[in-house]
Amino acid sequence: MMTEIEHPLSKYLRKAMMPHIWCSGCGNGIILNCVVQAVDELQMDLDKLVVVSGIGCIGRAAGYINTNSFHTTHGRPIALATGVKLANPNLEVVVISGDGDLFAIGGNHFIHAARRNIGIKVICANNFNYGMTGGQQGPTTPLEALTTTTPYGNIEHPFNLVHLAAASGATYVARWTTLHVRRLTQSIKRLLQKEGFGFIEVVSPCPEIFGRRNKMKTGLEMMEWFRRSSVVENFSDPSKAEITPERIVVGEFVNIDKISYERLLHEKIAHINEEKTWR
Amino acid sequence: MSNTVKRKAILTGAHFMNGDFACAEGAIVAGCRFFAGYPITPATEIAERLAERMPEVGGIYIQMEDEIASIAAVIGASYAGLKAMTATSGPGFSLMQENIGLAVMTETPCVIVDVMRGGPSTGQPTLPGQQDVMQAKWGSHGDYEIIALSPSSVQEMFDLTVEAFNMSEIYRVPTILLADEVVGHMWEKVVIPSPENLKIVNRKRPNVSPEKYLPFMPDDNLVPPMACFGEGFAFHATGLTHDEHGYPQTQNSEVQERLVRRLCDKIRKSVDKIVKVEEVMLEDADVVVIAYGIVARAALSAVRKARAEGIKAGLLRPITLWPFPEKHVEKVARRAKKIVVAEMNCGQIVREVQRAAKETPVMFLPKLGEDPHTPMEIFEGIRRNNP
Amino acid sequence: MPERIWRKPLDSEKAKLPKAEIHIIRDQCKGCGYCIQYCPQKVLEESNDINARGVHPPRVVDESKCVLCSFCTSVCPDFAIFVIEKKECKENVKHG
Amino acid sequence: MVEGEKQKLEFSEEVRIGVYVCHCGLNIAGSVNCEEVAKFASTLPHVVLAKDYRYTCSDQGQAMIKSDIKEHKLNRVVVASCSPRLHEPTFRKVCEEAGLNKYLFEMANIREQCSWVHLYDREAATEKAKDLVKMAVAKAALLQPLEEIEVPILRKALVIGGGVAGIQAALDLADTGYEVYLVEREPSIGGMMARIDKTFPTMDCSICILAPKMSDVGHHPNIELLTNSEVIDVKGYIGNFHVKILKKPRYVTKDCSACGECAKVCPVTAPNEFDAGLAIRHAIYTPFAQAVPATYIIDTRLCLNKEGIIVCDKCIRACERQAINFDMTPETVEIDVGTIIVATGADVFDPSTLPNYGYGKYPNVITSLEFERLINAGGPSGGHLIRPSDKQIPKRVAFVQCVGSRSNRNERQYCSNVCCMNTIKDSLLIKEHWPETEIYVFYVDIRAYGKGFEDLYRRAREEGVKFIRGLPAEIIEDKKTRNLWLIGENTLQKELYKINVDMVILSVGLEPRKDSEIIQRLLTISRTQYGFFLEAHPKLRPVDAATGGIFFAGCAEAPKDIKDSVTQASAAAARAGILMAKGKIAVEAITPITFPEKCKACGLCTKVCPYNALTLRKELKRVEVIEAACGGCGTCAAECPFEALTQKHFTDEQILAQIDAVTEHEAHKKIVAFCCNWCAYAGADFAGVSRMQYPPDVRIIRTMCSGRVSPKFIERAFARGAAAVLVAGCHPGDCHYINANYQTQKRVERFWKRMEQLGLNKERLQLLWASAAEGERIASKIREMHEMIRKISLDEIERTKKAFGGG
Repeated sequence: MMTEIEHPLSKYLRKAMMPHIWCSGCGNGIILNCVVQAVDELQMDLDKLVVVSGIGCIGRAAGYINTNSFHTTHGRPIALATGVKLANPNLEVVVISGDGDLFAIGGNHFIHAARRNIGIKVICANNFNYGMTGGQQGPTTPLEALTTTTPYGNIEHPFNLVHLAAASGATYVARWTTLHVRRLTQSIKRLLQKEGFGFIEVVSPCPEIFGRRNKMKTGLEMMEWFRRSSVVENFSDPSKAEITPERIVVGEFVNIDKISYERLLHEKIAHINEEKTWR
Repeated sequence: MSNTVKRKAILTGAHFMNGDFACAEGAIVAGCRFFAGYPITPATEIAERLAERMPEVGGIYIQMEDEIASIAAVIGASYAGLKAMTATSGPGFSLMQENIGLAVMTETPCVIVDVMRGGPSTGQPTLPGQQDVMQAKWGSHGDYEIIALSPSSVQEMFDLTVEAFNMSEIYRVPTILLADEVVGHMWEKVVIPSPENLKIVNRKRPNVSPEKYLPFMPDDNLVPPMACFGEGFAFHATGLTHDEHGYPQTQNSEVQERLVRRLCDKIRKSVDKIVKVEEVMLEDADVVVIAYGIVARAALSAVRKARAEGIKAGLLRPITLWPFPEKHVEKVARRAKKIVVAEMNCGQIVREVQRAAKETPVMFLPKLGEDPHTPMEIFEGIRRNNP
Repeated sequence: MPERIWRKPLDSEKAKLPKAEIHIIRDQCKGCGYCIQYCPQKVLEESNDINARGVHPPRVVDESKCVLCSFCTSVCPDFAIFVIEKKECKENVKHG
Repeated sequence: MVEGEKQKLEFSEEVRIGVYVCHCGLNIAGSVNCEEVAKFASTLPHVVLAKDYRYTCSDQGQAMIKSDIKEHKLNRVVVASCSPRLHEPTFRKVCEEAGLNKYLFEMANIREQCSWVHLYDREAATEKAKDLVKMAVAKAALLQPLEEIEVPILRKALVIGGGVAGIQAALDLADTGYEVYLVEREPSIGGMMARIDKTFPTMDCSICILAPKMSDVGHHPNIELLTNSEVIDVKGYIGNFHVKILKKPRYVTKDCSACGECAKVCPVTAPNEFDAGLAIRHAIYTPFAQAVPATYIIDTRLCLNKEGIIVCDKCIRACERQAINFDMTPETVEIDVGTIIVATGADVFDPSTLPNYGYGKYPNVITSLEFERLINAGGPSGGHLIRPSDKQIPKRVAFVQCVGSRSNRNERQYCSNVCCMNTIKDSLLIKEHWPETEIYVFYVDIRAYGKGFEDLYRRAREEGVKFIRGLPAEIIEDKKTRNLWLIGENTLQKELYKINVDMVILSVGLEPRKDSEIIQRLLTISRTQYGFFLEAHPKLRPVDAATGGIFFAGCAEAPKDIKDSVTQASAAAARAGILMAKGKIAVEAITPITFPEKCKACGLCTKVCPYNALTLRKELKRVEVIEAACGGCGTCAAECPFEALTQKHFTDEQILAQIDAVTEHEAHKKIVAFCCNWCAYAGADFAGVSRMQYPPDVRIIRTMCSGRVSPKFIERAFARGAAAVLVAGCHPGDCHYINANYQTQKRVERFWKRMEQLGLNKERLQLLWASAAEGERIASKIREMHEMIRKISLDEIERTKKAFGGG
């Protein structure tokens, strides 16, 4: 075992916080890995990067990345990030959070931030349930799935997150699984370079909490599900991209150019501050 | 003709405006450059005024999707280096409570204006109340200290807004301006002083290198110097119990003890520096009226009338409601025979008064709905309790 | 082109690839097995030893088969494995 | 005849038939008494004039017919000569020029199907010839003038195969101004020629002369190049083909600048097919430096990235222009073209199937193709001829000829045409670089027939290349030195040789593409017995396929060298150009005619039509014919139970009349055969051309497709006492009318059942599948049936007659 050499990405992590709290086979670590890889490839200035997260397993991600980070209350990372981004538009503000945090308790903030097209970048770890609280049903739990609060099978229809994001006006919408690490990393790079509100859903294994109740005892079994069912269909219709056991459509769904809220706002401020004289 | 001449940040001079506008001007004078809010009576005019004024001073105004988002954005903006504020009333104030707790835990300088109306629930949006006093202190879960100021004039809406910002910057604590509908909507003369006559305080910045910087390591006044995002001090903030590094310590009771105690002590140990009261004719007063906000103005004329009738009455007006001016009440209680408390609720600050007044009997004049107490009502209270 | 191809190409050695040096941070591994499962060259396998977290970290079966695609590095949720190019000079380094 | 008479009354004018019996020099007259046949013809009903003539197809012969038509008011013409597949167009033209509708002409095939196959039985041949003429006359009496409809010809061409032949054809057509789609299966065009070092006899650098043409293709505004693509479906007919092409993804976009950085970092390698496996390539690669398009390609079987999961992204990172896209998917391109040129080339023989030569076992035994890559400066050894075993330059080299050619061992009796000269060229190349090298060439015959070939051969001999007649029986390897012993007989000196060399080069032959049958099926064209594509006529239509609008170029048709391939390509382009220049073509008037009054709108015909050219109009109680779509197989006519439709020019009456003519005398000695125009009838012609001999019992009635053969024809034949009936068509899957011959099979099988039920010997009805190349198959079938009918008793014949309501 050679440990005298450091992991190439360790400089992006807060050593004091490592190892992370996530279970064996949890996809959050892979998402974190891809995010820092993307940051590394873009040679981003860590002082200009702010990572905001909410409550839930992935919420800890903010603390793990060695940059400006804020771990907010449940459901509010987007709202808080909005304040950060407007207060200092030069900061690259990334929200990393879970499906429950962003789309149940925080759903309203998501759609409004997308509508405003505020320049924050949202990366959602979709693990189909509330992991940290022990596996309750959530806004992305598949129909008939078993969770601690749907012991007889889930009867709620899950959100199709990419459809929701696209419909709300996001300028960049993509979905990958934690097995698509290369594409995810490149996708995150594109996301970070985009103006306006961007969103990536990462379908992520939660073997310990969700998987074992749904015939996928290990992370490998969940990853194999992703391998079997995922099809890359770039720019296909997000409304047809519901996640089913048979089919997980991944790819870039939206990548458009739209002027961001903060740019409009600061242009307006500049505009009304120049003396107007009338002929 | 050029009609849109840009206004300065500080409109030095005398103005005739309402309380909400004065509050907005106070914010701008104090250096607030970020406002996030959501329309609600009777605080809406603050948002309206700032929507117009912020751009003029290069500040940000944004209307969020709700009050939860508003306070969250305020915290974010403050961490990004701007003085930030939101304004609301009872229902919105309730929604903000969780994140006020976050602001306390992350020691975020920010100002929350609550222009109180009649509650509970939707209550009486257009009528005054003083029913959020206790919520201001205890509204969020967990143990903490906070600062709340109570203006009783349009001038004070201006002055105390500036003061609120100064306090929150000094102590890194969310500071609440507990106004009421009358003060908010009332039109009066306001004098905005010239810059040199204004005291503006800014948060203390770290004087160590980023490597040495511990974001939650307090100075001797128990308040940690504050770096902002994007300044090179990559640091972590969290609502979880955290150590001086800002790193979560969810299993460590010793850290919890240290953190929560400090959050309380940084206010408690500075009470004398924080607390402000107005004392009128207290030297020889047998009957001391204690009132705040708009009620204090009726109380003052009641005291004057009583003196004219030969009753030794006096007025103690807490300008700082939280931390509560306990020492001042004790002091007057020692020589006064009776204390009369008038507030627009079923008894909130009166409990604090009773606690501080010890044996001195405290008589309570509650008032609910429509208008504040009239001077006669309070005068009656004084007369009846004159020994 | 359908001719039968059976010879070792004459210039095979021309395609010499950089040698890989696989590093496994034993006690950081949580034993998910992703690196083992998804290595295209099947360079890794589960080891018998038990690390600080009570799991079997992977071990290198045949480092020479590694083509440095570094998928293991990217798919590891625990930052417990990475691959670097072997400096031909320091052949003496020992690894697991 | 009775039938015929009735029919005749329906046409107003009197039928006046002129019969011409051709001697064809001695080709016919050699074994048929033409005067007698002519005399006989003059006795037949409606025949107003019968002549025999030496060369009827000559100008004089044609002039004679024309003047007769005028002079004798002939309104039907019968020529008894060669196969209608050869000269029917000639004589039809004659009739037209004489103002006679060309459909009033009929032909009796007394050469391919009579004189040539009965060379030694003049009497029987003459009798048969009479019968054939009688049949023709009987049919002629019932012929009707017909108008042809014209179909437009799209001015676009498809060229399948991007070797030198395909390239030439595409360029010629494109330069003429036609839009061309060039489809190549490999990642680059260039084919075999791109892999060869030098060309004979001029010794110029192969790729140097090819590369410019390749890039011309790449840049030509009129050429759409589809590489890495395959034709997967072809529908339609001459002038109007609808083609589906599967364009397989390259995973590299057009943005590729071919800088090669990607290949440098690609961690996986494999032998490069282009270099015959002697050099490596990466999973992302370009087959060779001059490839067109230059765009790289990813071999997904090799690449580590599977199922949309990118495991290795080295190439993506290396590509500055971000031209790599793993999300490309196969797309199906649909095009419409008027003509198709098949230039699919040939494969090389795999010598490892000849264990005695040790290829695949002995490293220093290589093929001539491997030699080309070794001697090529751009090849794996940088142009150094080295032995694979030790990379040493050999001092003694042997070439072995005819490996996979001219051999009965592996059904490749044919000569591959190029190997002799290629070896001579190769030997000179060796001498040029390493003059000291001892070179032996073991051959059967050296064929240096072409321009400049003999000079090259002489030069080789002068340079000291030793030519030894007699292939080695075996090659043995010396385990230590890896040298090779060649052991065999020098058939000139009649002595054994045992020669030791450092390296052996097997001069491998060419063979048809392993997957030729796919193209064959898609285009419904035929192949020779060896599997190369069959031209419409070996002499007069050497680049046309039997199927209209389709042409051949290069080795797909037969092994040939570069020069011949290019020549043929230009010829094919010219032939296709002729069609497209016209822009329209008349379709033979052999489409169905319907008799609505008889139609019950049962829809059976619409079900069997391979072209969906019939639409059922239930409300009108009739079917409608889309003539342009009709292929003219006539299977609808065979299917209709109500005689509500028949095929023009092959009407029930006409065919029945032919049957009646055959069966008028000595029916019990005769075999009535129905042969489809494209395979069986052509096969019978081929038997004649090859002078295959078979008994004269058979009388062949030509239909366009065996699917035309209605059960009532067979009935009629038996009812009139025929000894046997043969129905012959294309092999299943090769049907010229897509699948009409499946109907043939159904009908014959049904008829067999009937015969069984009637207690008849069903052997008397035979079904044969034979390609145009399988003359022998047809000949032997006839021999077999000849034996069979001799055993049939007269009363069995009688029973059969009764069973089918005959007199």
